Amino acid sequence: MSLLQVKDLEVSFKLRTGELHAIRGISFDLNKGERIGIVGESGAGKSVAAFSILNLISQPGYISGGSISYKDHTLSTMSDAELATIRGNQIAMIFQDPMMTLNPVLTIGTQMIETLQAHQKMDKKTAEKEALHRLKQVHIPSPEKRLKQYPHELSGGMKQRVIIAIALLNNPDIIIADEPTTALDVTIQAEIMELLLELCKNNGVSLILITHDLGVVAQTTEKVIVMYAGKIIEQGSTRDIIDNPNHPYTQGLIKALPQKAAPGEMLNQIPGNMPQLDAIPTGCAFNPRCEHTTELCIKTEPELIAKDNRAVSCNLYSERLKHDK
Amino acid sequence: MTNKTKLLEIKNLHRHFPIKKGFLEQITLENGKVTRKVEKVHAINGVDLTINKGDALCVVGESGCGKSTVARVVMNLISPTEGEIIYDGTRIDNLKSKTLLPFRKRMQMIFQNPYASLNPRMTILDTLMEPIKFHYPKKTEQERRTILDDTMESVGIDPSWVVRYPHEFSGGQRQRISIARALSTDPEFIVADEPISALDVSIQAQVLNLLMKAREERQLTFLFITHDLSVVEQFGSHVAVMYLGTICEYTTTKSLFDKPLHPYTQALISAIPKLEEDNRPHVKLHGEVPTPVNLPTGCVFHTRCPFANDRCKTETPAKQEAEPGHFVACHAVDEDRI
Amino acid sequence: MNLTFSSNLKQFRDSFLWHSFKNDKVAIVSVVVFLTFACTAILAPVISPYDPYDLVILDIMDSEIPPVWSEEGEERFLLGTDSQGRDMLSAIFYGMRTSLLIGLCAVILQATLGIIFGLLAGYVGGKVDSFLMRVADIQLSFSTMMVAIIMLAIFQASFGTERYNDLAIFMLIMVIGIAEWPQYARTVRASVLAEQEKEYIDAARVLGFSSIRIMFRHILPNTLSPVLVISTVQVANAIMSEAALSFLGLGMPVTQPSLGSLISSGFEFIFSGSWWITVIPGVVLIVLVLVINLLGDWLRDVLNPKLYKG
Amino acid sequence: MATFLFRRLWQAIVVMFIISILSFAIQDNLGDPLREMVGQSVSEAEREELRDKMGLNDPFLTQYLRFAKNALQGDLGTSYFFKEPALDVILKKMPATIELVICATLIIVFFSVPMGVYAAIHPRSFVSKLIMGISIAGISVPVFLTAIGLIYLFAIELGMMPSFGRGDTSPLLGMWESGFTSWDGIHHLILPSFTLASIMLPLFIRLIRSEMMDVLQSDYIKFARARGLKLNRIYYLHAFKNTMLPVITVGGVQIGTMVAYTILTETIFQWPGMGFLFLEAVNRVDTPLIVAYLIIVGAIFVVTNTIVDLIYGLVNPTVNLFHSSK
Repeated sequence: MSLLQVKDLEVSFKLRTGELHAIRGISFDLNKGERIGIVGESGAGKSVAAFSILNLISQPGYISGGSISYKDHTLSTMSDAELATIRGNQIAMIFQDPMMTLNPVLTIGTQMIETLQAHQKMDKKTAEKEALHRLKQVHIPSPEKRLKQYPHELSGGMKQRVIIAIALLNNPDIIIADEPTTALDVTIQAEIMELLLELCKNNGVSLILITHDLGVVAQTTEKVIVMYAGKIIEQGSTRDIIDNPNHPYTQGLIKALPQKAAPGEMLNQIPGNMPQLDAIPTGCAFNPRCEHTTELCIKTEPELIAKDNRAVSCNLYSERLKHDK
Repeated sequence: MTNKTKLLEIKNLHRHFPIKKGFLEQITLENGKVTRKVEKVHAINGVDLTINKGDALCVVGESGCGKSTVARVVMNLISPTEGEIIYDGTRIDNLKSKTLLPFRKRMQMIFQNPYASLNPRMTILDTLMEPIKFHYPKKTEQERRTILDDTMESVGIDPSWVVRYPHEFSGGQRQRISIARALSTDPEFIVADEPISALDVSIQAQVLNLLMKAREERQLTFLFITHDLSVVEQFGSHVAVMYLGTICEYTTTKSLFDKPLHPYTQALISAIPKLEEDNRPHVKLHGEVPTPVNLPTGCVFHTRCPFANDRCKTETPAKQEAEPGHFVACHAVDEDRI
Repeated sequence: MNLTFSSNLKQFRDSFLWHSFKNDKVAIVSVVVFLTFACTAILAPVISPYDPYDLVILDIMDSEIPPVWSEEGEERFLLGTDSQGRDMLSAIFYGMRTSLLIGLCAVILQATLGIIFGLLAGYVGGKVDSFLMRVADIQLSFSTMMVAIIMLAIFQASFGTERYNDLAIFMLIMVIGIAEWPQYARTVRASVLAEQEKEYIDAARVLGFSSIRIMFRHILPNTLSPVLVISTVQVANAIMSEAALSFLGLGMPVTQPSLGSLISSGFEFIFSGSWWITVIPGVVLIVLVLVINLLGDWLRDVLNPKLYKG
Repeated sequence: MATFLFRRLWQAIVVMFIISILSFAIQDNLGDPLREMVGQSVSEAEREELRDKMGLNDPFLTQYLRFAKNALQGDLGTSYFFKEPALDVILKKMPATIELVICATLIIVFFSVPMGVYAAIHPRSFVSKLIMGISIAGISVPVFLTAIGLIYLFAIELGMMPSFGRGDTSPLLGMWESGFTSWDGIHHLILPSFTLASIMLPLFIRLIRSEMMDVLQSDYIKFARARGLKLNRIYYLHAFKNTMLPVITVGGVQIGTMVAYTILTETIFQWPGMGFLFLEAVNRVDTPLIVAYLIIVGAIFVVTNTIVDLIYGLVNPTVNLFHSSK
């Protein structure tokens, strides 16, 4: 029984001008100590997926279908108060921009101690000791001084380390990291990703990493989900998907990376741009931009077909499968 | 290298920004004495660069290294505290706006954030026609219209877009419009300040190809500012790596990636998350990037450099030509300690 | 050029603005009430039964007659008469006309001064900015009411009350206009500083456009929505300030009553029976100001970028 | 801290200098001091000679310097009407106004904070809609109508409250004539302070509500929820402390408006304070009293702004008041 099961999850936004479906049915599992990456471009719905696990979607979004279960709780139906016992305790989150995540008028110490005391009976003294231990674990220089400092006195990289320490405070089973290093410089990003990887491995914590950077996913995760316009279009082990992707969109994404092109040559680009949530094309959402589009692609929406623990949702692929059989 | 004519020269450029503007805010009462402490952000501390006609110089560095400030000084948006900007033989950083006008036509700029580089209250037609009308006063309405159509066609803008407003377009489409605006005055030199950092991967490829096509078709010279080294390998002919307002390495793109000399450049290259199995030794930097307010003494990189010794802490390394056309400012390279 | 005009019209028709207006009952009611008030004010001379400013026809015998629905009420004076026998209904129509006139003109004066100073302070910055903002801060800390009272006191003292009375309307517009320009200046300056950070202004500079052109063609149009939002609130505040000043005897004279002076003229009678002289114009004033404030709130929600992303 | 105070002192000097120039300019060309002091019968020649003796014909600057020198020693000229030093006249009346302002501020803080916070946390609830309804009505009702309404209801109909005057006061710590000391004094204070508060109360309810709603959308509040903190802690510590920052700054500026409205409130309630005095001085063109009032009100603003900035500096850690050397 895997640790976390997301089944046919749907998330929509109730707007004055009608309903927008940000996520149109996604399913994936997460086992103990496993690291899974969710990749996709902006507007694909990857962040919404991350926030929906702990039901933290900002208004007017809500879970409109499917279920999320963690151990024996079904998170998608739990009330906010019940969920509060799991948030920050068994499942912790790391946000994208460290500059905005910490409360500017409270010290680092207060924000760490309150996270401990929210879930464990602990007096201030022991909580402080535990906070110091975690700060050392994330290699923060002179941790005692940090507890008394305010967020504006720390650099971006340092703040993200504090946030990782906060995520670890209650020994979570799962950490959901929503683009944890996008707002940081590349050298700081390398250090933070390495730290996150090392901590997850040592403490047996499973990680859900949301990012648009294929390189980060390649270095950090074991499984990967590629999302496009609110649906999963490809899923499988990271190495397989990166070395030989099946879905034309994943292939296009990888080929478009400068790393993959000869210096000075034109990059092979994917034409067109991401569909707006209120104007998702019929059939396969990628058909306007795909060079293999056929009549079938425009008419029918492809199924996610699993084969030797990989899955892809593309009409051409499923046709080819039927022929091979 | 020799027959190339110099288009842009940046000589000994310094640029500092006072933190607290008002006289009042600068006064502090320390140990009984009224002292006026003027804290400054040392954005650029001595930069020398030349760009030859037809080249594409990439200036690479992390946030706070001063690369965008260099772009803004070159484009005369801010004036240098010290040093000169020479364009095609004439010094342009101290001209009055009238005498500067002809240069404005020849030098143009592309910006980073597509959602803020277009005036939200103007239609695409006005946004593109305004520079054409301004720089081609003598041309008739019809001639101007053809310039507009050619520019739009060259960046792949659909004529039906002209009536609409910026908020109706995606990031990639807006960046195309902002490139069209820059090309509408038929410039010879373009400064691109991180033109694709705010875009998605698939759109980045489209815009980068667009810039490369424009560079070939119009023999443009580029000053390309970015923090993404993989883009440099694709676009730039020459590269300058900046750290805290100084240039630590300058060479052609090929030799930078073949044999990076400066430890910071090595760290930058090794920090790019590669798709393949990455078993290269990861050059680990330690400590945090110091603030550009009180710069470290000697070599500004010594606080994070794994090879720093006493000499690095006290003496600022001068720029030397370690190999033909490959300049680097580092004692360790000089003493072959790396 | 008509290409863009028709697209503007279409753009407006299905725009977020029109859409949210249609479904917001409060906004519709407020606009309807405001328009009726505005029409009555404009048509005051036509529709009001008497001319309240004509002192000849005032008959002291008709003073303090209650509104028609109470026993001693008379057909002739639907809403009764004031202490000098002036018909309340016509006095209120004319009063509303004066109050609206002062409110709108004062706001136009405030806006022009405020926008120019705000634009200058925001765009030029440096010494100009700190000087203008210092003056604005001092004036704000003194508050508009205090500045208005002091200036009116000086005018009244140096001109003497008779001369002052026939200049009253002009004086009030000047005073409320000058007392409140800092509100506009600070709003415009804030949005100019915000717009200046955006790259389309750098693009305009790089294209060689002159500062004047950038200020008025590029920056100003983008500062209009916050200006529009505070304009409604400022009209409401201006009408209230005028009423308060008239109440203190520094505003409109009793012969040419605005709503405020009507209310103040009825103040001493309120507890001795003829309550309507103060209460009826008071209610009219409150409804007028309330309607404008409601419109201001609706406009702020619609134009507020945060909510706009919806 | 020393730097902060030093800077404030410097700004205070500049502000007081500007106010003194303005007030002197008013005094110079407003009304003729002689007309008040000397009867009609005195001939023009004598008047001219007296003017010379009093130095009224000196150039503007010297007259101003003399005025400033006297002002520094507390001599702001003598009131025509009271024939006493203007400063003393005002200082005698100051306690009444200050107490009124203090009570009004307490009422504002006591009501606007809970109502604004509640309306922000439960925007859809009926009570919040009621609060917002009352507050938008509140800012549309001019203060004198509120006063008339309150007097009519509480004083006339219910007869519970005195409708004017200040009740008996007794000296509190020496020269401060305070109304707090007796029930009658407080009884008289209730209606005027509620009227004075009624101007700002709706403004602050709306301000606190909109600031709090902004804060509740921010990332650090979402992160607080993601850490499973109790809702009350999120609302009343995390969100509340950030909400208060802009409210304190606006509060500082609004104190000016409150002092201005004391003029109106005191006129309606016949409250023997500075505001009422100022209005009478304006009607009587008692220039020295007007000028003295301006200078004292200017001083009050400088002091209150300093206090407000100090409080802001204490609450907002990013403003380092104490120049802790890093």
